[in-house]
Amino acid sequence: MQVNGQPHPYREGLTLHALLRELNVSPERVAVAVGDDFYPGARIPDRPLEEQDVIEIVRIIGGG
Amino acid sequence: MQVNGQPHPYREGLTLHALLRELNVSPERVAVAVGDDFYPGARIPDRPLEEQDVIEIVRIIGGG
Amino acid sequence: MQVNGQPHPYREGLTLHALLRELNVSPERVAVAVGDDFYPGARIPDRPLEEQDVIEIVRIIGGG
Amino acid sequence: MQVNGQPHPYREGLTLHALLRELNVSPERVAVAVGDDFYPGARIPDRPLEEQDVIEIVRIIGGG
Amino acid sequence: MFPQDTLTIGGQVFTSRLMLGTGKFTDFHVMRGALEASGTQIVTVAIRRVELKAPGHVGLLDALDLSRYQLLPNTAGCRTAEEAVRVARLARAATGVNWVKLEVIPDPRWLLPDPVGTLRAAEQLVEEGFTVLPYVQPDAVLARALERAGCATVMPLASPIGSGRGLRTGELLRTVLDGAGVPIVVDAGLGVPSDAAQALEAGADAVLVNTAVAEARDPVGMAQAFALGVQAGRAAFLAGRMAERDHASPSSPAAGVPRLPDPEVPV
Amino acid sequence: MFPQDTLTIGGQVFTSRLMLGTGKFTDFHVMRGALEASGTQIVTVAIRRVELKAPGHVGLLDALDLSRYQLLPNTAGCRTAEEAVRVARLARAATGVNWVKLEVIPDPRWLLPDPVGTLRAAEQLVEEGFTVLPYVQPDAVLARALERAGCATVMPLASPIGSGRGLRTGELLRTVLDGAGVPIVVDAGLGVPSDAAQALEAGADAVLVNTAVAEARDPVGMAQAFALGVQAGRAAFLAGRMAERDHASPSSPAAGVPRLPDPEVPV
Amino acid sequence: MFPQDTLTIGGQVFTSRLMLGTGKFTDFHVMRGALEASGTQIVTVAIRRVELKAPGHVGLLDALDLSRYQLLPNTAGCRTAEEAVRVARLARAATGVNWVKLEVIPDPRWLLPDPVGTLRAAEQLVEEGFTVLPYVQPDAVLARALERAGCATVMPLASPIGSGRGLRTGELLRTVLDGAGVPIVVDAGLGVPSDAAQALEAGADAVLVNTAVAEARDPVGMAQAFALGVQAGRAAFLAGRMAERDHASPSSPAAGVPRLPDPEVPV
Amino acid sequence: MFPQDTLTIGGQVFTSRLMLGTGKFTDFHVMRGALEASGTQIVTVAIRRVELKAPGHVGLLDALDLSRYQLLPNTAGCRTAEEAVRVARLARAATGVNWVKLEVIPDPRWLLPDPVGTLRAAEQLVEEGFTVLPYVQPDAVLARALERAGCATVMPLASPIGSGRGLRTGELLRTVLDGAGVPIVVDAGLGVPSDAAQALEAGADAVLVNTAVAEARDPVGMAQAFALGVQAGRAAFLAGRMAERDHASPSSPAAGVPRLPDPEVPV
Repeated sequence: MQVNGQPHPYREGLTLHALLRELNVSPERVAVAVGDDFYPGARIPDRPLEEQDVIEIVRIIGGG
Repeated sequence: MQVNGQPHPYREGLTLHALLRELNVSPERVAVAVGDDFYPGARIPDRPLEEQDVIEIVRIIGGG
Repeated sequence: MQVNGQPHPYREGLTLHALLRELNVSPERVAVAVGDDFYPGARIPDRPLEEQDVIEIVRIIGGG
Repeated sequence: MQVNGQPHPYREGLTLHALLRELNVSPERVAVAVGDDFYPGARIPDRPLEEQDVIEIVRIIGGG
Repeated sequence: MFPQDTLTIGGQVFTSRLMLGTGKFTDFHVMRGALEASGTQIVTVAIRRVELKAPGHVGLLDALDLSRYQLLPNTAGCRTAEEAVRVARLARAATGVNWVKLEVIPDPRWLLPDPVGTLRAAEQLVEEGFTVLPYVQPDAVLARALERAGCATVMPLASPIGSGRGLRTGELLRTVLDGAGVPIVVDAGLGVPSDAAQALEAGADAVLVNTAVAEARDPVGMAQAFALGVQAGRAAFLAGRMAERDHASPSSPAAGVPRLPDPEVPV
Repeated sequence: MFPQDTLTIGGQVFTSRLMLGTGKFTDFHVMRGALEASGTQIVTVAIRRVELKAPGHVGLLDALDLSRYQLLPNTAGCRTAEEAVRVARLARAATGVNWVKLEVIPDPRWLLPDPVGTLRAAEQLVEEGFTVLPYVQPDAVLARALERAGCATVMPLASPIGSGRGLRTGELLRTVLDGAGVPIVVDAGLGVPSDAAQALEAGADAVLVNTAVAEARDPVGMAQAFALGVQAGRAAFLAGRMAERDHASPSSPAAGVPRLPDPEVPV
Repeated sequence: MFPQDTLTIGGQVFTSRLMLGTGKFTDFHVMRGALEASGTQIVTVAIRRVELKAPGHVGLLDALDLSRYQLLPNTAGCRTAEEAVRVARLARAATGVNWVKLEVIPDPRWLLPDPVGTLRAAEQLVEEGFTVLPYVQPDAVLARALERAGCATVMPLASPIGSGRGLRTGELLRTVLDGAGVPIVVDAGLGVPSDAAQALEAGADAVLVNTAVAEARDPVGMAQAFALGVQAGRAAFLAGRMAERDHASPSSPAAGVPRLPDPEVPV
Repeated sequence: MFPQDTLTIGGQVFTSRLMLGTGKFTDFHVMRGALEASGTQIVTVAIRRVELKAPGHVGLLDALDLSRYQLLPNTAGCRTAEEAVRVARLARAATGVNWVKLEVIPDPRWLLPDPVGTLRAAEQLVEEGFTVLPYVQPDAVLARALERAGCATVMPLASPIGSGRGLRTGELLRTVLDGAGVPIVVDAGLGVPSDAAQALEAGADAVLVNTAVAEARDPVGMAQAFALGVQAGRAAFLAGRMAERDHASPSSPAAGVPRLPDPEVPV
């Protein structure tokens, strides 16, 4: 499993909410992608994850 | 038949050499295209022409 | 006598006020020079003029 | 006595040639001024000097 | 200033012609002051990965009064059309805004955009319903192609991003402006307000500035200076400049000068 | 805008840094509108001979609200120091004002000032109690000499009078500004507000404009545009511009970009 | 001049860095004189339809000593990649030469090339064995893509074709030159030899000129002038220019000046 | 190159239009090589005090083939007319040459000349029989005054001495050139051959270069580069440049292009 470009240990039964909890990420003002599915922070589903998932967790910062 | 962008009267049995003669074009220093076939002036074949042929007869001029 | 760069007929006893009157110049908002004496319109003296006087009568106009 | 902007000890009877000798200046390719008199190196006179003379000894160098 | 003189992008109407970036500011307080002083209505932001396991912190969005500004997320850092499209989708998810400042920049030294990749990404994003503002070199033919692809604006560069070198591409900018069918926003490289005024005087519809404000000694003062420069340039464009002359032409009438009878030879 | 940022000339304090000329306007109504829109506080005028035997007519001074503007009579048209001194005296008599914009211009084609004659006339007029604002080429050594002579400002040209060619003398202007002891007012040749902003950004204290406003399609709009450009340039000068870079510098952080695992080769 | 300093294009070695176009000359005699005076080794020509039923006439090729020049046929007038590929094939048939100056120009007003169409045509022509010299805007990313596609050079424009406006794209040209893997030939818009010298000084490998020579009052003299300008610029590039200074630096030593004891105050 | 195209100064005829300074060279060997490569015929030198009690050493004059060059001693370092006149007299005594490059420079930071002091010194030196070549700012009125005073040339600056910033005073140089009655020699600030070519193309009669050659990585190569640049600029001036266009103008005929029956929409 890959999270934000880094390999991440996968375990059987891991869900997206559980992953965010263990990564200590609060869903406000972030967005999440699992493969080609894109979720606003407020509507992140608690979907089960799979070993080959590519997950992206992003936020807005200052930029030009 | 189209020659240099203009419609040209086609007649049964017309060949490329005959066309050039009737157009008063001497083959030195020109190039000819019949559809996607391109011929240097010195090696223009006397091929038979067909009604839907698109023919281009060009030469080199000054340009930048 | 010279007025504004042009020769002007001089006559015995001519004064500055008389000259302005005959030139139809009202003294408001003009300035007058007689030789090296410079007078605001409001304080133009009625001085006698002499044949060799060089007189300048000017006003303000638009300029950059 | 001043030589090239610096005070220089004057002594009775000092001449220009003597001064150049004691300054170890060979007259080729220099020019000398004593006050407002200007001399090419080849034609420097052995004139007597006076205490208040302002003397300049110059040469040509690279410049733009 | 000119209430009737508005700029419309993606169906939205703006009175300010100065877009501001939010990068490089020392702190949110200075940034907010600069946004305020600039009078901007369109603000760019970037998308970055959350630092995992890092303690939470106040975010940019908390620092912005979102009711006042149209957010314009960018795809800065993306090297390919594919990366840019994905970042645009992440931006939409993160902000709820479907505007995107499209940057496809393979070159790290000059940060110059890829014309082919930018066009391909723009076509994809327009199809997905984004309002696309592509960053490009001042290429009039590419600009027309981006128009046809449905982009909301075209954003040609003045000089390299963050260089502050000013409007060095005026010769090509005029070809982009000539006959443009969408607003042209000059982006990147502007260093001082006169650069912005030049762009507007030439007919550009707006400018985007970030580094020139954020790196000024007084960012708030410089933000106001750019606001004035943009207004000056636009006002001049609307007022119609004088024709240039090769020689001099006196501002005061030539006739009636109180000349002396016989002027000495000058000097 | 910056109430505390004032310009002092000849002991008088001004808040506007834009001087306006009154030549070349189609009518007094447009001229008054332009003066109003420009926010100017210093207005130049010329001295000319009265047309003898001509019917009287409303004069410029009747068209100006003299309570609002410092009049600045010029010596335009004078070819020598002597003519200029005499016209200055006539101007003082006609206006009651002892300010003079000193122009000694022997050359009719380029309208370039005579440095030697200008310096000589300035010395004479200062001695007679005039507040002297000399029009000069951007010559730093001459500028210092005019300072020593007691001039109130120095007014170097941007390009030939009335040409609208803009600030083409920046290389020399910076030498005039460097260490100047009196206000430097860039005069002549400015065509658009960005030209004025450039002068102020470089450190000039003010500019004088006439033809660029009077010959604009909309003189009143252009007067406002120049007012904004001057404010923009001054604000930028006070805020301190960013340092130029040779290369690019990203406005958005380089780290944390949501890259794709294996980016295709761009393009 | 620098026998060891050669330019290699498509495997051929040249000592001249000036390419000349053959358009717009009043007659073949002047054209031949200009080619001679320029010292050029690469000459561009165009392909046009034979006027049907027109009397035969001496052709350009009869007027050129083909043993001395590398012919470079162009695709001028082509609006699309397809037209350009076809004209390149006709040119090869007409000349026996497989070099082509690739022009894909949809825009009649500014004659600016289409980056996408140019790249597509270049890929096709390289595959067909042509030596491809594409005419482009100064876009560094596109230039790298054309390199990867196998083009023999990249030919960025200085300003619009035939405008004689000079090197107005220097800001972008430097990004094209930076790290280029093929010779960069500045084409279009050069008006005088100093323009050409600037391009070579900046690191360009060659220039192409046509209108500036053909429309000069004395085309033969101007051809020689450009030859000298190109040599000057190349020699300067090889010699390594001095570093610019912001201030002055005396050329003569500061010490030892025969000063007067007590200098008067200057002026 | 143009044997018939000669430059006459002070009654002497020259074929080279490049004057070279001898300052700042690392050694006499390099200096001689540069003089040789430049083809110059006029060489500037400075006057300095002999170091008293210092051991004798080979002097500059021993290093120069005086039969080939017109020496042009300068008054560099002089702050006033009086100092300059005195140094000119010393120079004449030291060299036997009555030419002088007149420099009256009170300002140490920008090394700008004093117009009034320069004119006064020029009048004095002309009276004493000197051939006077004054260094000045590009002031057309001062230039005419120096002509009337009998100067042999006028030498306006391109940018500050030794800065290598190039021809930044073109706007004023054109006014100096317009109607000049003596040769105009552009001096100071030229950095690369294209700068020199620009000056000659504009109508200048010659240029003087020192730092740009002496501080080049390869001074001999750069000297040759400047020689070529000066020849290029002069040849272009004589050949008459094309007229600039605002838009594009094709170099190849518009008619007869082998178009495809139905071109696709470009891009």
